[in-house]
Amino acid sequence: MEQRPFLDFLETLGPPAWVPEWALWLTAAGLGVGLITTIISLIALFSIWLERKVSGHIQCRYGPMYAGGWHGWAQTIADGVKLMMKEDMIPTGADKPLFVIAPAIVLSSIFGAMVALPLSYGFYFAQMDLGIFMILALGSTTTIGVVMAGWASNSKWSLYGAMREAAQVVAYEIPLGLALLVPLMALGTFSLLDASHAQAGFFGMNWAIFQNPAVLPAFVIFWVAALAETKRAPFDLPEAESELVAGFLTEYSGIRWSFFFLEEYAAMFLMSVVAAVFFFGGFESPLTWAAREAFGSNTHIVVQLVCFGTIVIKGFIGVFLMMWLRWTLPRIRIDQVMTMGYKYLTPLALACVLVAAIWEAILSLF
Amino acid sequence: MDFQAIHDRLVAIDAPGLVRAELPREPNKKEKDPGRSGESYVVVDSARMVDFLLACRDDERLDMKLLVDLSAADPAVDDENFWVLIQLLSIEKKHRLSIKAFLPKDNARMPTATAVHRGAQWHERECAEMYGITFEGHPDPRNILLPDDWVGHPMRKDYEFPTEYHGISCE
Amino acid sequence: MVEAQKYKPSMQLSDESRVLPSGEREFMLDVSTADLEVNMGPQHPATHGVMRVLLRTDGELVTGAQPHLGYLHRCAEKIGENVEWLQYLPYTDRYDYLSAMNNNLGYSLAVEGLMTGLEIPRRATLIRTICAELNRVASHLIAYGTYGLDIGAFTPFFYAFREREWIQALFEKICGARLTYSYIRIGGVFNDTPPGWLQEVGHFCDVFEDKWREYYDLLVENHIFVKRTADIGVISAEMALDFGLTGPMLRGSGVDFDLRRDMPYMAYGEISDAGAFDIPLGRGEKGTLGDCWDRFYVRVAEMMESIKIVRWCLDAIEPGPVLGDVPKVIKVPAGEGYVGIENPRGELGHYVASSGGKVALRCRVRGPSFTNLAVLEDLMPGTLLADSVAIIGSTDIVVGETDR
Amino acid sequence: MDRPSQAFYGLLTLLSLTALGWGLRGGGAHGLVFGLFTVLTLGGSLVCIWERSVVRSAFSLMATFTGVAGLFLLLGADFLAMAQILIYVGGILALLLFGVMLSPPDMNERKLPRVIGALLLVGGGVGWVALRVSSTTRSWAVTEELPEPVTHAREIGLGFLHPGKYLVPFELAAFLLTVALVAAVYIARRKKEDLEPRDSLGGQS
Repeated sequence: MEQRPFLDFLETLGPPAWVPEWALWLTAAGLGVGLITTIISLIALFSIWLERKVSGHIQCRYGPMYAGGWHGWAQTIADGVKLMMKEDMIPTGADKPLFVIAPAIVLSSIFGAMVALPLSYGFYFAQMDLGIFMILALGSTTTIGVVMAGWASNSKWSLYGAMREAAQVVAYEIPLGLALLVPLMALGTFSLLDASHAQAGFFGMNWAIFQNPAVLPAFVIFWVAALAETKRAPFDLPEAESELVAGFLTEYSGIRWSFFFLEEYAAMFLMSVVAAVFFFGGFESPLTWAAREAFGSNTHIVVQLVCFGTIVIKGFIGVFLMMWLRWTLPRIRIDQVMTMGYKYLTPLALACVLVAAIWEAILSLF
Repeated sequence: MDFQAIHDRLVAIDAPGLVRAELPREPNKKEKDPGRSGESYVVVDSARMVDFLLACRDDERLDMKLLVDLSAADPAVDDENFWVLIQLLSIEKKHRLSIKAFLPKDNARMPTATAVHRGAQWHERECAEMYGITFEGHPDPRNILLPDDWVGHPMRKDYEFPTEYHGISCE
Repeated sequence: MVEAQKYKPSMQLSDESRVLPSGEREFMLDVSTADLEVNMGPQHPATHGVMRVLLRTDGELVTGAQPHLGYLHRCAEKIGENVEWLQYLPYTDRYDYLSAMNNNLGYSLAVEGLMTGLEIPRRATLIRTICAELNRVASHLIAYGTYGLDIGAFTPFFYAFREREWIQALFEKICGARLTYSYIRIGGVFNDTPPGWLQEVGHFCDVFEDKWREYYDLLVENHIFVKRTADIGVISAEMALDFGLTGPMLRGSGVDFDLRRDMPYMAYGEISDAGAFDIPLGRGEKGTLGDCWDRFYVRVAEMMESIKIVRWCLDAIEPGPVLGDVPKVIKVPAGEGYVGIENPRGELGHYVASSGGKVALRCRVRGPSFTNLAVLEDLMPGTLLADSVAIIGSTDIVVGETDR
Repeated sequence: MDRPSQAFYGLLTLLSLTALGWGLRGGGAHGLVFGLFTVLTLGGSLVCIWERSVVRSAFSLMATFTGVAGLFLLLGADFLAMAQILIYVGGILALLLFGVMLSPPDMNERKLPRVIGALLLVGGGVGWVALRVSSTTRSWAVTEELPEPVTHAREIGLGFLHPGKYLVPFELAAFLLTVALVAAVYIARRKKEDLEPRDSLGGQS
């Protein structure tokens, strides 16, 4: 069964006959891309404001208070406008085409990964049977963009940032994937929708984290690896501002620079949602359960709204956790990052997979 | 040890290069303050400064392990000598010693103290660029505070201020 | 004394191996598997000012380091020979701008030493001590905060600044300035404390003692922080003495020496005889003796000792005059003298020579940061890039003072 | 950009547009997407051959890999496509760049005979495969329905672990990779003496 929500929507509008099929198709694709862009922008907008407030309150200050009135809600918008107005600078000696393409690659890969993100049982961009696999695959391509940015800047600090990013992401993709295997094994699917479904259970609390003893340690490993993948402190080595000035971001300014930030916040949200879906029940919560009991089906609009609210709240709890860690912990050194990834997290993740497999095998006996 | 005791000890060990001790005037009460020194100082032959520092460092009763400061002074335009001023400190024995050496302006050269106190390295570089004193055998005789292409030695009393630097007028 | 550690002499980058012919547009020609030369600075967050360290790196490994100073050289010593004695006082604020009170104090003590018959009132001495110690706390708070920044922790910086703001507000009340005070002057202090000021200082001490515990838990004992700083940049006691290091750098290497106790000036002799304060020393608790953590620990622990000194002074202070009998235009009798005082960064020495006139013959400033910085050339080779940042941070330099 | 490069990129753009238009005319939207992925695959590989800067060549491989993944997607092989991106783009290309970035650019790398040779080689290979395939198939069009792709982790996992199917090759490959990893770590391991500061800096010692 093919899912074409936008195309179906366009066809219900009844386009005139002279419009060719491919034009409709392209419009539908454009609509989808536009919607994802809007969602990412909104997430980033809110996350940046949240980061400012969270860091402010952690640091005994208020954060933005003026722009827009209530708690400086418009600060990010004002900043965005400022960034767009800024001069678009490309340093002399930079590899111009690569310098320009890099932010686009970074941003487009996170757009691609976002496609696999369901927002509720009935609302998603694409019914992806291999959703998590796609998120991991496309998420890993941001590395290329960052490496490209670092190399094209023709600055040694940027190059350091790029090298660190490449080394770090390659090291942490392994434990990230392995740790995800554990809930995948428990839930038995790659699809984010199916995974959420599999955790429905009584009171909406049949979460993967309660299904298998190896899932909790796997979550810890996943979370550490996710921090490293999203370049968040204490793993923000590619941009470590006290060591590498700003790493791969050193030479970027204006709107290109803000693309990297859009990517960072979108990736944070994405990783948090993946954690929520595969470890903490996805759309499922007591509220979802109650709504489903009351309205009978998953496709009822109220249930869908509850699902949407649940996943967004869970996602932002994860984002908040990342911010909390960032503003509390010092940064670790590159060799410690590597040691942790290869020496500790990877074997631990393998052990988790083994335990989970044994547990599943024992369960299947009964 | 107060200054007199240090001087006696220097004489007793026959410290190389020791010329004389100076107690220029009646020491006032504050001279008793152990954090202070310099009003009384020993004059040392600049050519044998390294041996003198070594003797001070290695003698167990003097024990001057720390070279606090090395600098120079240009007393007047018509004076024919620079002063090289060295402050030594003993951590264990808790006393200080001020050393002064006279260097003729037309031949301002003396051996480097870097071999005895590594800490002298940067102080000597500063002295060299500010006064034009050559420290023979210095491992890294570049300018430290001034640009590499600076002309003249600014701390000399007869230094004439430049009117421009690389085309930038500074009048 | 600890076991002497073998260390290698510093490494120079030879001139032939300089990176590029200037002006030539290059396209990463020097990026190869061979060593890479990187300029850390003059504008770099880790150099705490405008200082440049030329690094030679092999990947992340630093194989050579060469500090380049002079970007903030303001000819303080030359100015000292050209302005009147009292006019030079504001210039002392500017070399170590984080502990201007201590600089004023050092210069004032040096000049007062030459002026026979000048008596400093006791109240002035105690106010000077309070100000110098509060300033030491403020300076160490910056050291604490910025070292956290170097290691990658932001939040401690803001906590440290919260208390530092309070100290600055206190100083603002006493002299009107927040950074460059010129409050301690030749003959005493500029004016008496405003009413209620001493009580507020006492209140600050009470609050600070609570906050200090928080600082300690947040950074000093933080596991990642310890991992980043322990065993990094080890300075043995022998090496510290050879380089002429002073202050927390020396005490971090386990050498028990503090000018305030061992060569007391002003009221410090009395205070230390009363046993009011201790000298914290590096003990190699988390790693090797004399590593970055030890130096950092010494600074953090010293803040508490300063608070104790302030408390002692608050108990001892009594009403009285605050400025000795100093003429408007000071003429200093001919003579010379050197005074070293314990600045937050080490021994701040002033050598002043007078020929009896209105201006100095020589006004030498021995900045502790300048001497302390010289160890970089030896410490940095063989460490990782991130460690080199930790090492620069642990020297706690103020570039205004290295360059003067 | 030098003259030959301008000509090359101009030609490439022209060809790409032609291919896209052709795809659009032939297959509508799907044809357009197919054309896009083809252009990515072939264009990326052509740029890879053409570019003098090794790093740029490596980056252009990203386009090739992505294009191939897209073609897999069009054929309904989701798993293969994602594996292609995950392994080739996210892993191998990152490693490749890691190495290539450290090598000095050789500005004399591109020589026309070499480029022509490479093109001939690739073209010949493709032609040979095309001839072989066309000799066995009657038509290029995909006539039969594609099999339903496997989408569940359990099935994919079981496919690998099925004793009669791929268990032995799977285990062998895993073992080989482990050995290779350990060996690589052993070879690349920095010797203790390397950590000591070197004397090659030309300073006094």
